[in-house]
Amino acid sequence: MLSWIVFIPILGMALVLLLPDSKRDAMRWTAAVVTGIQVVLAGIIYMSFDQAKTGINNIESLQFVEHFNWITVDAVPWVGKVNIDYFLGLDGLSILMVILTALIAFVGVISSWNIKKMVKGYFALYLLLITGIMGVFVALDFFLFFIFWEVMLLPMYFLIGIWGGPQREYAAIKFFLYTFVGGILMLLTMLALYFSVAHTDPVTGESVHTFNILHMMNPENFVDGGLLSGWDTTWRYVAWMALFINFAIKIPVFPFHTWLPDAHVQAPTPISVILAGVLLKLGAYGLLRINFPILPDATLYFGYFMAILGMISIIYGALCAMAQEDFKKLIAYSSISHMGIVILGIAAFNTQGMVGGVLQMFNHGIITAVLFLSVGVLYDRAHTRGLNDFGGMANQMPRYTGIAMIGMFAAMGLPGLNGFVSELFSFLGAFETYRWITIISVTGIIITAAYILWTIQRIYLGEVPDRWKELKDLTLREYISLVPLIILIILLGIYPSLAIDLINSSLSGLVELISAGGV
Amino acid sequence: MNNLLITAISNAVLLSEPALEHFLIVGALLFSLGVLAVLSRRNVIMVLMGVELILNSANLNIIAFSRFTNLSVEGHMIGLFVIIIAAAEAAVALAIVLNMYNRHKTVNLDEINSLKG
Amino acid sequence: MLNTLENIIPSPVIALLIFVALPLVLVSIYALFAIWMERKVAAHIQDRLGPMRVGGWHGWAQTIADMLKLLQKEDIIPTNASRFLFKLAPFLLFAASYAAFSVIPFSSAYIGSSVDIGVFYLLAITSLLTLSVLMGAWASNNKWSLLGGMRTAAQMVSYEVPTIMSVLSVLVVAGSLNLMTVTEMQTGNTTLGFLPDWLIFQNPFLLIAFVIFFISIVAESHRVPFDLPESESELVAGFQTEYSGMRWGIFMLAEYADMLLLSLLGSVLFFGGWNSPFGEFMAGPIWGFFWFILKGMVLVFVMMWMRWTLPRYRVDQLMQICWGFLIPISFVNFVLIALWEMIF
Amino acid sequence: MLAEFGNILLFLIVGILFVAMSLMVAKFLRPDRPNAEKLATYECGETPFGSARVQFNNRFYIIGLMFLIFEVEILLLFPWVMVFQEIGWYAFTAMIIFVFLIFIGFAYELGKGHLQWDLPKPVIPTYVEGVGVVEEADEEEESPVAEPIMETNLNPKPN
Amino acid sequence: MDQQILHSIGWFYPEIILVLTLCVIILADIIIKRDKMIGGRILLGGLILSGVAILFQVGVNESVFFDLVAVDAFAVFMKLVIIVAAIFVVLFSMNSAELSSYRSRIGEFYMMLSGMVLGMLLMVGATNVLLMYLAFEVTSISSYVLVGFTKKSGRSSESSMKYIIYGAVSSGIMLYGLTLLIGITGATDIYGINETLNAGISQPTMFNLSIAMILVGMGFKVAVVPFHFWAPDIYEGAPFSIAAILAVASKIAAFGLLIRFFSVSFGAVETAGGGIWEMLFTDQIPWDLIIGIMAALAMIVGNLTALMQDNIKRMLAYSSIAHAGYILMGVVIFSEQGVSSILVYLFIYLFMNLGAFYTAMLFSDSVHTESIEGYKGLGHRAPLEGISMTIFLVSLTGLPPTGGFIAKLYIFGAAVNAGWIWLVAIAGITTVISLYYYIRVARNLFLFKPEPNSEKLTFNLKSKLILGSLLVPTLFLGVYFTPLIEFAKQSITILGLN
Repeated sequence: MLSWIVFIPILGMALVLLLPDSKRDAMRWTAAVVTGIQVVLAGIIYMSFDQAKTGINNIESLQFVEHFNWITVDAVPWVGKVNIDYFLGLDGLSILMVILTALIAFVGVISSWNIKKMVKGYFALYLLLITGIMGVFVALDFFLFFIFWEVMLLPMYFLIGIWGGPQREYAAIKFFLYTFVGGILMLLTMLALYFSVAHTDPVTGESVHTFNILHMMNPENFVDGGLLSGWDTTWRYVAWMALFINFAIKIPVFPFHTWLPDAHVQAPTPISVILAGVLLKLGAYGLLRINFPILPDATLYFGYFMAILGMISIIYGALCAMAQEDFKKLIAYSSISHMGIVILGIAAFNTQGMVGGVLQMFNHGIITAVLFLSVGVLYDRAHTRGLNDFGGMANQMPRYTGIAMIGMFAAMGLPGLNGFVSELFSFLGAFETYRWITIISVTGIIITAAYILWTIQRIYLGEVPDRWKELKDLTLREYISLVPLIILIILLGIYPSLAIDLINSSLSGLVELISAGGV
Repeated sequence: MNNLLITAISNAVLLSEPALEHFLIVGALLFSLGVLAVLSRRNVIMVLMGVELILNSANLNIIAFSRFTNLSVEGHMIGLFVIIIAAAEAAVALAIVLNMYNRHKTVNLDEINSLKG
Repeated sequence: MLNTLENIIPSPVIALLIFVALPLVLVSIYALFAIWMERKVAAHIQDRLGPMRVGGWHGWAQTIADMLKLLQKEDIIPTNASRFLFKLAPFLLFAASYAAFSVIPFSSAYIGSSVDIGVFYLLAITSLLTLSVLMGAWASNNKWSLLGGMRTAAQMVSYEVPTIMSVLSVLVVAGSLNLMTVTEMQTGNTTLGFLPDWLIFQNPFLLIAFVIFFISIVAESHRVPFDLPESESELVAGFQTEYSGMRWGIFMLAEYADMLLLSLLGSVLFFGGWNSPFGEFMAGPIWGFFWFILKGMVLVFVMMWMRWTLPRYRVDQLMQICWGFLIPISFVNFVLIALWEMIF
Repeated sequence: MLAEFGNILLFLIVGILFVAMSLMVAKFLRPDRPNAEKLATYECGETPFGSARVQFNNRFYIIGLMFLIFEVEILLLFPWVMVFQEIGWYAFTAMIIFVFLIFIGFAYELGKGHLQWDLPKPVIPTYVEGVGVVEEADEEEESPVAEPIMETNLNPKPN
Repeated sequence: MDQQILHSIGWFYPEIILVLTLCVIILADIIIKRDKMIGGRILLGGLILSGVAILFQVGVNESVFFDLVAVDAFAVFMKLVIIVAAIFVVLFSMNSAELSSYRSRIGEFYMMLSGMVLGMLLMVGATNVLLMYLAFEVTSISSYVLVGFTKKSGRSSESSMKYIIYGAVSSGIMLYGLTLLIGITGATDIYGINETLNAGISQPTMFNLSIAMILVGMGFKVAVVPFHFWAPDIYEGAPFSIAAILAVASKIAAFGLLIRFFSVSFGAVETAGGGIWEMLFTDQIPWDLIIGIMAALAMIVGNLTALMQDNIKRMLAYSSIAHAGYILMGVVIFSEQGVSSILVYLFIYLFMNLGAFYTAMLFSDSVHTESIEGYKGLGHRAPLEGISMTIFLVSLTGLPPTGGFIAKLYIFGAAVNAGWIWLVAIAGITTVISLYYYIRVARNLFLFKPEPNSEKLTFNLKSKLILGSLLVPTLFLGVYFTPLIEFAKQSITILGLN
């Protein structure tokens, strides 16, 4: 099941590559069908998902597991066997992300319908990208995780670099370099972990170094004398930091965020959607999947640090967003702000905060997709994104405005929409652990409200400038991409348990695991 | 008797029978001179002569070792091959220098600098 | 020989010096004689008489007179010449040429230095001749000289290859680099029952080797028909153009010494050195010396003979003979001789 | 053994001494009255021009290089000659292989004509309508050696 | 003795075949006048035959010709890699436009090439100092000529002259060091050297001096800082195919020589756990640290300088210097793990670097420029080649799922496990730097529009096949590499490392 959902885009890619250059529609339809299948598969997974199972570090309670040896080398006993598994699995941590990815990928395909330039290359790279993302969310072997992680880089580079805006090269290489730095850090930490962890095979009884993330979570598996063995050692802190930087770049957290506005602004709309909707979640997901359970001691040690970074991101992102003239850049900075909430939430180390954080990841993915799509709608028609260039769109394009406003309000955290629930949970959880930091952070919400309302006022209210009199309202294709997301926003706002129930037990398990790190 | 003469001459020159050290010292001197030539000369031919000096110093070393230590005939063998290699290298080097002269009309290393970066 | 000398002469050092200077006497006398002989041979071949006045019988003292003349001639070093190299060249030339004599066994009792690497040494030191000729030529700073020098160098190095290959062919049979040993091997009178036991008769391919050897040494000592380096008609004596007086005399001397040296080498390698052609008859150190010099002189005579018989080759023909003809044949011949040795 | 080498040294010394002595004797006997004309470089009576250190045909270098290769090969044959009779067929085979390899290289040189002393090609003047007589240079072929680099044409040519 | 010789010849077929190939090429070149490329085809056949002969040596452990040459798993691995590289280079050269104007003497090219390959085969098998030096020089001298093969170009002649001067000096220095080592130990085969050294080093100063000098020579051949300065000039001047073989096969052979020499000569018999460097710590000179610094410098200098290059050959030259640094990390560790990761790296490096050179050659031949700036928009004009080049460069960077990632993973892993964290950190940082200049090429290929009236570039089927046979291993080794790792591990058991 998971293999299918991961690799079906690769099949689609092969199909797209085999099609002759002229059959552009066939390529689009292939991509749409492939991602559609993914959505269906995600739906099936959602249906058959057992909410009670914890997952995280317990192989029995993981679901949809696919586990077999991929690469085994046992010729010479230098460091035991080399063991790389093909290990996919799903638990509460990843289920939401998988669903989100499937959904956003589909929406992305729909909104890339009007891509004209090199359609074949575009969809091939797009599908490759989706494989990478989906793979990261379900991989439970660190090696596999890393491979999927890096697979995303190149397609993203070209997608921004070829189909992007005027400054696309700069943005693309910046994105590439930032993430690659993180990748190298992760690679080194991964190697250090690999040589520190040895799993005793229950059948043969021999001790084998392993990339299996679940084995890494068990403190007993750390071998004597390994670089990362022990508890609260400097090397463990260094390793945690290296991993954190990698993930923080992806999230992005305050000092590592500078690639984001460039990449967002330059990327074509569907890619922005993918970038903000899914790619950013990879960072937070990685923290939860790798940093927290494998290095719980270091995680606790750096708790305040994370919370403070989260706080800075929230406020700094919001303030920056307020200062933007460019609609897309504004959303980009708002993403930083919202992802700050995620960091703050998961840094709380209690179930409430964690649930808030993970839910915020999902919600933000949907909200920000809506926002980027609405920018795209505007940009497609007006070919500008300047906030001051518009006005009175509510009169000119009322349906569009309605949908966009729902997204805006959700981003603002209006009760009844999904953003409110996750933010509330995050702040509640964080408040227990870091009182003052949370209090300061909450001011970020006010700033958010300020810039969003100001944006609404600048774009949708007021008089319609003459030159925009010709603008048409939404097309069918745009409806198809926007409406499902809007429905989700409202649905989760009203009935958040749909999502919370999925993740609750897993996150409780994770919290327990981390609390053990304090011992 | 003429051994006497040889001894007298060698006494006058070296004050002792030549021993391993003397050969090694000469070898080291030759080597240094060779390196010096390579580093300081700008004429290709001179540099190549420096290279020959280096090779010959190594040769002297190995022959001396083979005379004074238990290295026996292997040292001589190496010496022979080094001569051959040196000759082959010189042959190729001269051909290349010739070709280079045809292209650049100079054998001065400082003036040959079209490749840079 | 040395012991005898030491017995006669009180000081061992002087005895040694005399010992090593003996070939010098031979070389000087030979040179004087050979120059005279060359003139006579030339004259007689051309149906003339040659020098007849100085001395008496057939003008035998002519060369001595020439030498005295040379001694009195002004020594000119051109302004443009590189003085040091210009002066060094004759020294090097003659010293190298003379030092090569040290390994030639003049008789069973006399060999200057019986080192085990005799032939190797000889071939090595004669390479200095090329160097010194080129040195003199370059130092003269004269176009003719340089051209002649370059030709000499090219010719000498080219023909050195067949020379050495034919020498090596002999050594395959002889199995020693010491010329004394090589000569001693040829003592006796057994080949085919009647021929002297000289190497040239021991192996049919050695005859070919000798032909190659002879052609090559004629070229090595740049004599007609291979005398391009100093071809007087085009190059005004080639590398010697700027030399005059005794310096030139030294060049001449060295050239004749070279000729003798190579002839003697040929006689050692192919004709039994100091061995008598008649087995035990007329053998012994003194007779040995006689036979040895005789054999050498015969070869020298043949060279002179050729000089006045054959025309000069062109430079391309000269090179073609060497590279296209002598060298391949000498290699094949070398292999065949080795094969013959293996089988018989 | 060393003494035998000493003898060789003495031979060298005697040779040098002989030259020195004869030059010395000549020095006492000969006149010494140089003048500018006498000291000038001899060029068949003409006033000498230019430097004599001219460049030469590449041929000479090629010959030199070839000689180097062959000398080196011969150098390897010398030790072989000494032990050939003791070792027997194995040594013979080894030599055959060795000589064969060298010979193949040599055959290549011969076959490609790299050892041909190139003769000057006569330039045949042709008449071209409207232009007159032109001396048409041959099409530049790729010479087996690098192009001749003669500044002064001193290529030794047959008469 | 005859018995021993005959026995040895039995394990010497690959080399013998190459020598015969050389002879046949020479004869064919004289006899067959019409078909100029016959030499290339003969060499190709000879290389394949030789490769087959090597395959017969798998699993053998013999020391032939009186301990002159070892035929063991390590040598077999290295030889195979070299032969594969050589086959590709011959194919390149047959497709190269650069060389086509030298048709009349292309036979010499293949003669020299076969000589070079012979030298490299001997290099990785040699266990005698004399043969090591001889093989080293055979390789070098052939490559000097090959670099200057396109002699009508001023660049080529200049580079070959620089190469021969640098090469001769460094090999001379190495020879001097070798003579010192021989003198100290009184043995010429590396087993004997090891034996003597194990009994105690009598002359530590001279010993260290000799090691330093030997490192100069080997460092030159693998082009590692500070002996790297020749590489860019020489690669730029040389034809693409020769630059490729210098960057790949010659480097591989030099590493083979280095590994065998160090591991056998300085392997401590008594202190089986001590590793190679144990013995070398005389007078407290930390040779592993010195080599580590060399490696680090190579990575830093190579990658940083590559950033500034516009000529694709120079860029690849600096990148290969950087890669020499990465590989040298394995030498620093010199454990079984380190050396086996070197082998893995070399094997993968073979395909990806050859691929990079090949695609660069194709582009340069068709647009007549070696400037990276001149590659703008070429990806649109030749999509297959452009994508391939991107993949090769990405693989050189070390991104999954390409082979380059596996190579880096193993070598980094070995270094991490051995505790060389600072070295790995530098390696990691420089890898990021390297991304920038590799991706710059991809950027020029794809992120620019081609000139409006430019046509599509077409390449013949043969060149596409060559490309494919380089591309497939590069990608395949990125996802499935078990056999390679196994092979590499088995290959180094013979060295007795731990």
